[in-house]
Amino acid sequence: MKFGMMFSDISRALFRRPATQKYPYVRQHNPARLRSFLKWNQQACTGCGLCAMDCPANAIHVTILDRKEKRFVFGYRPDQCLFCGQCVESCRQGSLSMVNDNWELAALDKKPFSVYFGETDDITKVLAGEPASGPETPEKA
Amino acid sequence: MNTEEILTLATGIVSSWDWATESSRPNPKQLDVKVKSLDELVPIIVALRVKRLGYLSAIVCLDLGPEANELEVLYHFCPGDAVIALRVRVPRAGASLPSLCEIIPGAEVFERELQEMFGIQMIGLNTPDRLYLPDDWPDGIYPMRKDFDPKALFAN
Amino acid sequence: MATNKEPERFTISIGPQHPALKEPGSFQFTVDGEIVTKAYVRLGYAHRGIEKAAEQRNWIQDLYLLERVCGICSHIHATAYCLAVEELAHVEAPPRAQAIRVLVAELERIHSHFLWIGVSAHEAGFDTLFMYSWRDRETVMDLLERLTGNRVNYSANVLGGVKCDIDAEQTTAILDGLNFLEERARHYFDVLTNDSMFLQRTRGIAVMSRNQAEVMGAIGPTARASNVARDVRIESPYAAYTQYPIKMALDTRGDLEARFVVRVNELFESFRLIRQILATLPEGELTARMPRRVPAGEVVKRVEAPRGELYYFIKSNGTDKPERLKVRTPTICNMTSVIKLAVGHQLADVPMILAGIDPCFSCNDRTVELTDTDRKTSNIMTWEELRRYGIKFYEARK
Amino acid sequence: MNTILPLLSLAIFPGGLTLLAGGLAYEWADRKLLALFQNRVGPRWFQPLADTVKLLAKEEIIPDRANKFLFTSLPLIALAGGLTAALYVPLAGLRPAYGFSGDLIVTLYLLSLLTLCMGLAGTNTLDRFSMIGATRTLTQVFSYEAPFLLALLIPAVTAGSWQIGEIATYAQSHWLVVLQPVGFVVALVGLMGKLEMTPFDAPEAHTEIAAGALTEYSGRGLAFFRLAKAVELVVGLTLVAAIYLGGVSNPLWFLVKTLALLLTLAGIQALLTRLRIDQTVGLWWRYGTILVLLQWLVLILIRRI
Repeated sequence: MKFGMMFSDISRALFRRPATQKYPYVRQHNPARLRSFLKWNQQACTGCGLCAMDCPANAIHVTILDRKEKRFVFGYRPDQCLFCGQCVESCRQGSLSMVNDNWELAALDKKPFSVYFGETDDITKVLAGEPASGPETPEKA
Repeated sequence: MNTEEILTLATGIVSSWDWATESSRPNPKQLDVKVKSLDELVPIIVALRVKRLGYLSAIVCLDLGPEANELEVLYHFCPGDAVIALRVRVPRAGASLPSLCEIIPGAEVFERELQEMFGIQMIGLNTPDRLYLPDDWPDGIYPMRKDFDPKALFAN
Repeated sequence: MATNKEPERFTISIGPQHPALKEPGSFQFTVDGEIVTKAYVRLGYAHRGIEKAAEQRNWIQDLYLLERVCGICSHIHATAYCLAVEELAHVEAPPRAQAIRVLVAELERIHSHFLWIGVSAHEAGFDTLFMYSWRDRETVMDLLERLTGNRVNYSANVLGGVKCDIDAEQTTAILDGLNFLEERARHYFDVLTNDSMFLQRTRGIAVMSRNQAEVMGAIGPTARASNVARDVRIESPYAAYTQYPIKMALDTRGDLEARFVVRVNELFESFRLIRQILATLPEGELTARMPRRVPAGEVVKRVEAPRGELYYFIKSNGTDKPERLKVRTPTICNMTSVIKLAVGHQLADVPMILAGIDPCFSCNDRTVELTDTDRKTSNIMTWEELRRYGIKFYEARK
Repeated sequence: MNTILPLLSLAIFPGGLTLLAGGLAYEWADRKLLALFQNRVGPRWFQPLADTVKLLAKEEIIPDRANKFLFTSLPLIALAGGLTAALYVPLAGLRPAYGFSGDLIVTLYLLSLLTLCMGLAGTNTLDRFSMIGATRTLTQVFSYEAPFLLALLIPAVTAGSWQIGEIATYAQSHWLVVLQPVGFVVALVGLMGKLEMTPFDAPEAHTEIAAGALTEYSGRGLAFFRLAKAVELVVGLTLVAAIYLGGVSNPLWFLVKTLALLLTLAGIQALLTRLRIDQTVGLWWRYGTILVLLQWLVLILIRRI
């Protein structure tokens, strides 16, 4: 039955820097496998939409303009995304991968959180609401 | 006791009610017992408990759909590696089951969930009030049934 | 004293929002002075209807829904679900994937037990131990982030196998982390069992006999602290626990201190197991082919979560959505016993008793609520009474 | 002219404002040291000030069944008690602003007045948590008050006077911590009981009874109670430092000694677990009182031969 067992800890702590990480000022380095943002490789994609079907958070929406010339618009909602990496697993062509860069999931409005990958004019066409030629992946309820 | 001995012992116990039960072995680790008459359920469970096979893991209710018009309740006892499943079928409308909370205090928890989510009336449950649905949830609406549609909540 | 007339009994509600509870759960203790005379728990505040939601998602999406039943034991929920669905689909995950699943499960157990040491110390008012144990817990979370890519919901599992592989560099990182954690765990074991001030709050409090534990259905470390030898990893080994058997941490005293001792011994067991897995990791690929439509059938799967036995029941009807999915989490079973134990103790001990079973309300809130009413017959039956009850029942039926 | 100087010294220098600022600074030092012991960063230097200003600005909600007059006046009495206790104590190393023989007893009871106000505030608000908190506060007062007072009376007897000023001058020549170590330990631990620091913070154990007696307080009332506790911290530290640690002749000595005392208090806080209220009472009546009486016995024997 000893007394004050944590004495060794608190005396050592007197001469050590606090363990708290000062987050916004000191950024911790991201480990290689951190799943922080989705990357889409247009050449490898075939527009099959398997990733959109398997995404638990319905964060992916693929619009197919032309399969042969690989003209797709890959809609991605990072604020809905769970960063689980299931789309990377489900994609048989290996066109999706997760990068570990640093970005803030915080913004003043929703606009930065609807990201579109693809050719710029395709994106403007899709955003303008023009019906795409190919079949769209079903919009889930 | 290894799994095989447990299952043979359990089959022996259940066989003394063979006129009211029908047991089968779907896989090497599980013994399924279809209990035909309700009032044999509690004695079988007591018998299992007395032989120390009565560790009740969970009570599950399956809605077999509006056309079959039946609910199936599974009592899963899991001594060691074996699983002993007692199956009871109850009609969807006005279903009622004997409560086990006299024998297994822990079962009170599972029965409350059943009563609230599937509408099976538990006879003898010592605290029948609501489990985890909010207090203002309208009576008579059972969310876990297949034919539950959320709009019914806002009807009244 | 404040009230010298007959102290009127009033109910202290450690309500849905209370500093002692990290998650919403409402406990009402009728107090006579400082002594608890009646306990009543009402949960369901974090109920999200997960079982109903699971029936509307396909098998792959359900995996990530079920990972969010509980924040601390997300991997074990995913593992139980994957094992159950693989058994339905008659698919066997490759041995390397099973071993990695067990490794991440043990890392998660270390993470959960370190978190629990901190939370209980905080309930007892020993904030230094709380600060230090949560500082050391960062090490295991960094290991998990480096290995699987996320600190909390690791999503290491995928139907049919595992996503992340372990290479030499990962192994050295894990081994270094483990050495530091083991040294810290040894120090905390010493503090928890020898610090006289802390022992005043844990030794001899909320003693649960073995018989009481069995009848009330306590499971996991809380039951093992009362000498109930029941651990799913030993009784019915799943995943790679057949190749990597473990020793059960048991204690006979059954009081709060015993629960600390059992959990920290489990930590040492986890350290040994992880080192053994890393040394003999089987070769092979990480995933097996999984059909999108799981053939019809039923399966019962039981795994050992950090808090006790976690039970999964899945019925499939051949489509790509499950017909019925039932999750019974460990904290439910322990809730019955904690309420019975709280009666008769000081109010000041109640947060410690609640923390003793390591309650995880979000796990819990899928099911329980329980009332301890003043009934004539006490509703805890000893084995003897049960035996007599059974015999009486027989005669009545003849 | 002669009325302005004491008025100034009362309101500005050793009295009101500096004392409040000093109290907040010491509270910050206490929290910062505790954080240092627990290997974390701890609050910014002006955090207690920011808390007080925020609380003063916040709306004060008075529970309807509570007695309105009592609810608003209790924090003021507590703060007044703390501030008047500071009159007799050699703050900042200067001579006490006012002194009469027997003011040691008056200071201690002014400090206990503060704790009694907290107890009354707890019972007045009729909230369950504050009722339990109030009972615990009052039980704790009755447990540490006697040994703490006895521990402070021994030096008074050796110094031959019950006036803090004289005891302080006497103490400057003899280091009583060496002569009466047991008395020093009991006084130090009694000070922790009075300030409700960790081993004895059952009355406001937030994991059991939210904020204890002050659960229903918000806005101005809470700000005044917090200020009163900060002042009590300073007064308590100076009292024990002045009597036991060889007096506080000049401001530098005052700072060094009080901060040294604060360091030991923070260390003990970091080291120990919170005791249940029955354990604290048991500890005080069993060990605290016997130790102090032992010290008295030793003192009487020395005086006799």
